[in-house]
Amino acid sequence: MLDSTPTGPIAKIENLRVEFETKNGTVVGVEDVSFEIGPGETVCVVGESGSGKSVSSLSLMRLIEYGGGDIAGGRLIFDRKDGGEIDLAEADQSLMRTIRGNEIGMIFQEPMTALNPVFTVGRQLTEGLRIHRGMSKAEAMAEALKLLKEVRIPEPERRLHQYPHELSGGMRQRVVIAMALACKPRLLIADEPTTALDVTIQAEILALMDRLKRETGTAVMFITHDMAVVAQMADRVVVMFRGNKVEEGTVEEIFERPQHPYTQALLAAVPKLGEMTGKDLPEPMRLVGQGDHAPEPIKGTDDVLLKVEGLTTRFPVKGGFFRRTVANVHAVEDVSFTLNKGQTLSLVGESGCGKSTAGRSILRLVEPLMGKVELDGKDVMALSAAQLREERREMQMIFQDPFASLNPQLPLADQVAEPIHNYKTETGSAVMDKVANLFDRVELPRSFMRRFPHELSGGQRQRIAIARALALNPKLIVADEAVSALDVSVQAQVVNLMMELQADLGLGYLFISHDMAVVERVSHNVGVMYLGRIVEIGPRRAVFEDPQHAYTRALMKAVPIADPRRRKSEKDLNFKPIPSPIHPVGYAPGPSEYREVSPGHFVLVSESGY
Amino acid sequence: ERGADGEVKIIYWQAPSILNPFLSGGTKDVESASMIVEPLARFNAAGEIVPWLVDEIPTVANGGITEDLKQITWKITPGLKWSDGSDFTSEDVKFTYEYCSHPEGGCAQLTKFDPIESVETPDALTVVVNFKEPTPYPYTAFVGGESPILQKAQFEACVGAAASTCTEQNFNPIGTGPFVVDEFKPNDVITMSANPNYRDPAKPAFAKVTFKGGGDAAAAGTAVMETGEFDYAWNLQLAPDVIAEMEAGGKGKPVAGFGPLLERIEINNTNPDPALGPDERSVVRPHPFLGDPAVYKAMSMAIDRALLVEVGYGQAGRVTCSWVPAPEAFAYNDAPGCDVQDIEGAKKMLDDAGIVDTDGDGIREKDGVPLSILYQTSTNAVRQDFQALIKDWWEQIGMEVELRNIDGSVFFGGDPGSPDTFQKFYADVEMYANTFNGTDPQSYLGNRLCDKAPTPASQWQGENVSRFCDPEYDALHAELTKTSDIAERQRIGRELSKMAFERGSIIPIVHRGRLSAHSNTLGGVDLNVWDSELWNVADWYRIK
Amino acid sequence: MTNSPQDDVIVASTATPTAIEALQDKEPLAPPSSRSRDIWDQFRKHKGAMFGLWFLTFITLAVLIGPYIWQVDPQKLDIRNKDMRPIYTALWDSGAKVGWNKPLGSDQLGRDNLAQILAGGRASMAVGWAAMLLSLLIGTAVGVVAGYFRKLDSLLMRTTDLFLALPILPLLLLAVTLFRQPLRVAFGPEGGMFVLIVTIIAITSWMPTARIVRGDVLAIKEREFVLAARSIGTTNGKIIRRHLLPNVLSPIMVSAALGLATAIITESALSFLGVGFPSDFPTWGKMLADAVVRMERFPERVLLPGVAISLTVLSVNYLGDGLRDALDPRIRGR
Amino acid sequence: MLAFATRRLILSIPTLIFISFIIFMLLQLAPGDPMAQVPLTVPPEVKEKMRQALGLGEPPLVQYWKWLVQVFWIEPQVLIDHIFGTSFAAGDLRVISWQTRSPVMEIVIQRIPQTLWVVGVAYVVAILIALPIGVYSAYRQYSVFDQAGTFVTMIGFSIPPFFTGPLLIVIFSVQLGWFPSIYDTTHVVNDWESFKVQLQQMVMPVMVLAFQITAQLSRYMRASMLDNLNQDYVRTARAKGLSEAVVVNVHVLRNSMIPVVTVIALGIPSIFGGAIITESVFKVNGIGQLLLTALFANDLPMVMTLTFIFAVLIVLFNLIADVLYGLLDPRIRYD
Ligand SMILES: Nc1ncnc2c1ncn2[C@@H]1O[C@H](COP(=O)(O)OP(=O)(O)OP(=O)(O)O)[C@@H](O)[C@H]1O
Ligand SMILES: Nc1ncnc2c1ncn2[C@@H]1O[C@H](COP(=O)(O)OP(=O)(O)OP(=O)(O)O)[C@@H](O)[C@H]1O
Ligand SMILES: [Mg+2]
Ligand SMILES: [Mg+2]
Repeated sequence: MLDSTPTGPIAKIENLRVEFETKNGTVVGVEDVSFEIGPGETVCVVGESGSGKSVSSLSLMRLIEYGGGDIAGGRLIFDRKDGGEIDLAEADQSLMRTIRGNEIGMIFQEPMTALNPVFTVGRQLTEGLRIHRGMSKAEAMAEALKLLKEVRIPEPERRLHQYPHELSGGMRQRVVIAMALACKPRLLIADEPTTALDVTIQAEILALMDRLKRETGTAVMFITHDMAVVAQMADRVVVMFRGNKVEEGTVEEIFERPQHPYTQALLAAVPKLGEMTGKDLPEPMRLVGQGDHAPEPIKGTDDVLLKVEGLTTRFPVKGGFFRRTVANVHAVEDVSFTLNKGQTLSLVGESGCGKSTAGRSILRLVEPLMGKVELDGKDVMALSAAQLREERREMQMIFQDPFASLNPQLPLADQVAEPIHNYKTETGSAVMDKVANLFDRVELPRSFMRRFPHELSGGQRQRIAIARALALNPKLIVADEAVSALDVSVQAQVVNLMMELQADLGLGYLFISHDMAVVERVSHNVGVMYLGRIVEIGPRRAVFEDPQHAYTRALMKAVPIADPRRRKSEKDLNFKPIPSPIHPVGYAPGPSEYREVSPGHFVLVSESGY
Repeated sequence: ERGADGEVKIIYWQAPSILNPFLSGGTKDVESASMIVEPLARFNAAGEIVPWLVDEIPTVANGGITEDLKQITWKITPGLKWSDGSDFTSEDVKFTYEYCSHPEGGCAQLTKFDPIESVETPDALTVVVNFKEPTPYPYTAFVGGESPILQKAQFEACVGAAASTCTEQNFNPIGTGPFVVDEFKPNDVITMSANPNYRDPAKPAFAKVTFKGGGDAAAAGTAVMETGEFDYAWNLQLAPDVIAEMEAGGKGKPVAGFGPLLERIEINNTNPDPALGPDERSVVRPHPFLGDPAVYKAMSMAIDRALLVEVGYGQAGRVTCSWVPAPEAFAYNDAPGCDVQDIEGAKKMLDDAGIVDTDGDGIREKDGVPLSILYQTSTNAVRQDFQALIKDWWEQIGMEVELRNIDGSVFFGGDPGSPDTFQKFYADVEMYANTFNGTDPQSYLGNRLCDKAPTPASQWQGENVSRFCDPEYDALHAELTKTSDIAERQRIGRELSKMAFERGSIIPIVHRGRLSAHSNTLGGVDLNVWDSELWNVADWYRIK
Repeated sequence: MTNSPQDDVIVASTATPTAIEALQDKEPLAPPSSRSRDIWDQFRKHKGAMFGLWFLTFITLAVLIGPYIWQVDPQKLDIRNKDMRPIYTALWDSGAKVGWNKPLGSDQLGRDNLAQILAGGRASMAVGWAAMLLSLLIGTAVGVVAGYFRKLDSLLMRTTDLFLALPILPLLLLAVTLFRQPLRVAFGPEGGMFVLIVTIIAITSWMPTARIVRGDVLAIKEREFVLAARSIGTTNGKIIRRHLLPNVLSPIMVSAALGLATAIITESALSFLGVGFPSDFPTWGKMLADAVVRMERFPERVLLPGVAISLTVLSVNYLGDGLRDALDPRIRGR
Repeated sequence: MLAFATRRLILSIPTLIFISFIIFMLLQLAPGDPMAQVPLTVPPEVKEKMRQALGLGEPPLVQYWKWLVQVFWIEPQVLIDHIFGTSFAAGDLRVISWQTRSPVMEIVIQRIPQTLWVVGVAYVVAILIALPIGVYSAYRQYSVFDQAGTFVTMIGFSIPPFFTGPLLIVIFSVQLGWFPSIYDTTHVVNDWESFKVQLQQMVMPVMVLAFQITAQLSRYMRASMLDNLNQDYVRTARAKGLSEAVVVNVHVLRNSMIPVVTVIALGIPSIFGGAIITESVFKVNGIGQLLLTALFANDLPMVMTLTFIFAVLIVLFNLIADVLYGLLDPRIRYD
């Protein structure tokens, strides 16, 4: 495509306005957006959730009509392969059908749901080819295989005949990319293609897209809200805010000289890996508008709050005629650590490595197979059901998904009051006073007390979850991906809130996350998990600045940095697929043995599977 | 000419389930089987006994019955053939006796054969029946649709306990009748064709019969009189206005005939209070007020029988106060005031007896017990209308009436575990219809003897459901069993009917006829209520 | 900008107002509205549901209050005025036997059709509601328990199979035998029969509800808020009551609508088959069954109860549809 | 999958035995008497004899045991004999109906064609009508078609068959004379003419039944389509440039059919169970009518066997529905 006229842009959006007719009147999804995408260029569109990024891209595909939207104004100029320019906003759907998938390809936000669950990968890949290229079934299959090889899926022949659910998230996203690229489109729209993925897989996908773009010269419109990804990918950046474009510029301009206050605020809220280099203790972020009082490091204490030894949790896999256990998922394998009062221990690692299970096992929300858990000197494992319930006052949990962890049918105040009622720590009108205090504590207006979860934004909901966890004055809070689902700006606020509470109340956090940058910001100690084991654990500074285990290093390398001048190249990346944690019954893995590299910094020396 | 008129289609809204009448006794089964198997003698439409497979009816006069009334001799018409071509002989008749009287066979017509001591076959065409006791009326066994003759060769292996395993035989009996079974689908449909060996070479006129079962009376009526899909519909128990409307369809017409079927209200002579417990019922504890003649007479007077007939049966009903409404000579027809309603008279009668409303609730009391009754019957549209009307009248004379209708299969079933059977009679009055076979009511009149009352000891079996017990009645009935003079028998019969009515056992309401319908093109129908309706199906023909 | 002071804590005062705005949580624009109000607002938009509500209210009021206005005893026979036609037949057939004393005509025994429709409606509606509620109760209880407690699941689901196979007629007859007398003593002849019929209809119709509820509970049980509830020490009973039940409400609502319909139809089918209330106790089903044979001459006698049954069932169905939409916070939020 | 199915099948045997026991006891306890249909002219002693001949005198447990043996041991032998011409069951007592004194199974087999013709065809017709209606009204949600479809299907659901049945008879048989009001079970279809006759007599019962079934199925179909139309993969399919027909009729339909197919499978037992009221209104003497008459005649072996067959079908089709779900949805794997 390099021979096509390099002069004009491939796509030009002019004063786009998109409206939705809803039952409550007209909602404006995009108010006024204009930008263009040149050949071979990557334009990143950034902005927080709901700012209209997806709506813009769907308008370009004219798919917005199927979602109930209507292009109320503006022009969408597209330069077709054979030269002519057309206004997509005026084109009719049958013309659009020849353009979609053929000249414009699109990668969607959710790899988990973007594929039809009941058709094989091969079938879904070949559909577009057969329509737009008029290929026979066999030809299309051959071409699909080529595409899969191009996106470097392992064992591509086998994948063709598999169903989407049999593929991991990363592989699915590759299939979606292959599908979008199938007909060699001139413009590729990627709508948050990596948001749902692990860092390592994200790094690979980003590298893959970069390479494909360079090889084919396709123009890319890349939508994301992750500034680190922008720094990695973009040539130019368009910043959107509540349906409007607020700023546009080259990636360097945007990162180094942001003009619009929103862009400034956004960048300030982005945690950057390496920002904490040289500091021993975590400290809250400085947010735009927060004034100049310096963030104070949080020290914590040296008293042991939680001591975990040899924690092992396995899930049985049932099978055979009598539904006996035939194998076990070794989710957590011989994990030991200690957490001090007022401090934060983070567990990081890829999806499926057992972080959540470890957290839940400590609270005995899943029953561990063996191991010792001591909370403030009390043996949690030995407690009876009634005692355990009593002990839960001391340990609480915040979950990843603020949408899922609140009951949609209950008013917020009732949800926060529930633990109080459960343990009768307060009675009568004192309950609502306490709830009101908690709302104050998490900085939500008291007027929210009578509202329902769906009336709140994600960040606000997560604060409700925090308030609920605080209701019983626990000593330990297990925060399982508590900020992963939030927009960066909101994430920063919630992180700061949590740290502030820690400083004030002396809470101990077990912070579970796969986001290395956030972990760097909040932790006193970090444990890196791989395949159910902790492969490296120690003070945050030691682990981040001097990673010892091969896996830790690979992980660090994969994290994108929100700085366009520190891009990673594909050759740095080298990941092995994670082996299965399922082992037959009777398989007894060896104990975890560690080497102390520096005071408190341990590295696994026994076989970890990596 | 045989088979010249093609097909005739008959619909019975109750579907026949078996073609061996000895194993079922249900009307639908008896009548469907009557086209195939035949008895030695039948009753005709007038209720007279006519020879069928014999040359003449044996009587004392012609020497067929001995003077001591203990033996009857039947002479089979020579040359009769079964439908499979074999000869019809006295052995078959004897076999039929053996078949039905076998104690394990569960024969439904056992009563007909019970009085027989033995059956002898001096030759192939002569049957001699010996009775255990003198039998003034010997025309029960081998007479009428209920006791036809089975072929010995076919049923030989089916005697006793084996009876119910002989599906093939029970579904496809070989007979002497005008038709033979082609296919029998139990509870659904029978297809038949003309019997090639039928004794009259010119009959039957129809080559095929389709005998459909199932549905309801209204649908059957519609199919014959309105849509003309069928030629003959049996027993249309429908309100007269409904029948009239169907008749307006113009494709067929109803015909009615009267047998001894009587719709009646039985009066409970014992105290049915369930609180008394079952054993108390066997001690005949008098009913608190129904034993008072003033009460039951007033109840009878309050009923407008003419209106009931008009509402419920139309041309298929007649006003009567006789327990035995037919044959005419047995009927007690001169009951005073039977055909008029007299509410005022009834009230006065109660007043005179001192049964008045003492506590002002509108309900009279006798000795402090309010005249509050439970009135039960089986589930059936006409009966429910009757219930509503009668309730209304009785309430007018100061009684309180609660209605209950019970599913027929429970009400008429004899399940001793159920409180709702008509024999148990846990109610004050109950309504149903009953009749008897043939033309002689002797055993039917025995239904009000003291020892026929159902009790726990008898598993609640017994015909005297009203638990009427009157020594004079018992004595009079004993006299009947010894009398053979016809006129005298008729007089005693009338007297017994009258006693049952006047002494508070029964309130007869309607003499019910059988109403069937046939298509306008079906000829030869002669409605017979004394025997199977299809008794003369061999004579049916298509009007062209 | 909000005026609540707490909102400003993180993003304090110095930077430009736009920046503050950018980082601030959006508050819902509308003032907090009560949930019932939301539900009603959403419900109102469903035309069918509004029709259903309107008709159901109408028919309920009619059968409740009607008999006080139209004070004719539905069981009162008036043989002289039998077979009257509804008053409107006079419009096209001047010879028809009509009269204002019997506005909807009378039946073959002269009972007033209007009074019967009203009284029959009372019975049918009462049976429908009671049986529906009871069946809902059983179905929900079984469904929730089966879904929530794994151990009981297969036992309860097999029990469900058992009940699916139970024939209703013998069951009813058996129940009549066993319980009619004690119930008659306790509730009177009609009340006793009512209790019996309601119970039998309920215990033969709860199975679909149980299945649906179980499926939903199985899914909701895996949602994080249930785990969250457990982690804050909520007992099983409370989890079921506060967290599971409200979230399975919408399928229950739909079952309720269908259940009411099924119960009314089942009752009428029982009347049609002749096992049901005492014969002089009118219900819509019985009126319909009695009138079928005279359908051609007196079409109103089938049409009145028939249309009453159908419209009631129809409006209940629509009502259920609307309620489901209104109760689903996802739809309501939109 | 196979192991799953076999395991469930084997587990269902004790379930079924238990169900049969409960039903048996229920029927035993229920009032009513097979002699109720015998005229009152037959005296009680004779009726008692007849009861004895039916084996009614034995204790219930013995009767139940006999029935179990007959159903689980002798009837299968009869089947084998019938297929292979062997004679295992010769002389053994089969389950005998009290009304007809003939083996229950033979009557059942006799009735199945009627029921399948009418109820089965109605089911098929209903599926063929309901699915397109459901698909289209979901695709055009809130359109006139959708609203009208909803209304009509709701009406279909809310009118009981004992109302529509006689109504149709009055209109089409009595007034117009187009179709017979009484179904002819002896009719044999062997050429075009007779097929037309068969069609004519099937029209009304099929219409009544199909109306009801259509109502339910199309509601399910619509709901399921609506669930799937908003899924991400639909957008992906569109983004590939597929035509709407392919998007809806291939991608969405295939996913939406998964729950609907299982609903359809769960409804199949009711086909064999017959449609009691519709069958008796149109005199289609099928299984439903058989059960009804058997009930009213208190023919316990017949009722028992029919209910039991019904229970077997319910359990079986529950299993089939689960298996189908697994087959249609590649995400679900048993074991
Ligand atoms: N189908 C719809 N109906 C009504 N409003 C819609 C619809 N789709 C999107 N919107 C509105 O349009 C606005 C922009 O949404 P859009 O999906 O483009 O956000 P986004 O920037 O892609 O967010 P995210 O990062 O969460 O994907 C939002 O305010 C949303 O509420
Ligand atoms: N209830 C369960 N039954 C069976 N296996 C389970 C269960 N829960 C988790 N697992 C398995 O245990 C392993 C660890 O899961 P876990 O949820 O702890 O991972 P994680 O590190 O939290 O991943 P993520 O980042 O995706 O949340 C995974 O292989 C998972 O499939
Ligand atoms: Mg988006
Ligand atoms: Mg996790």
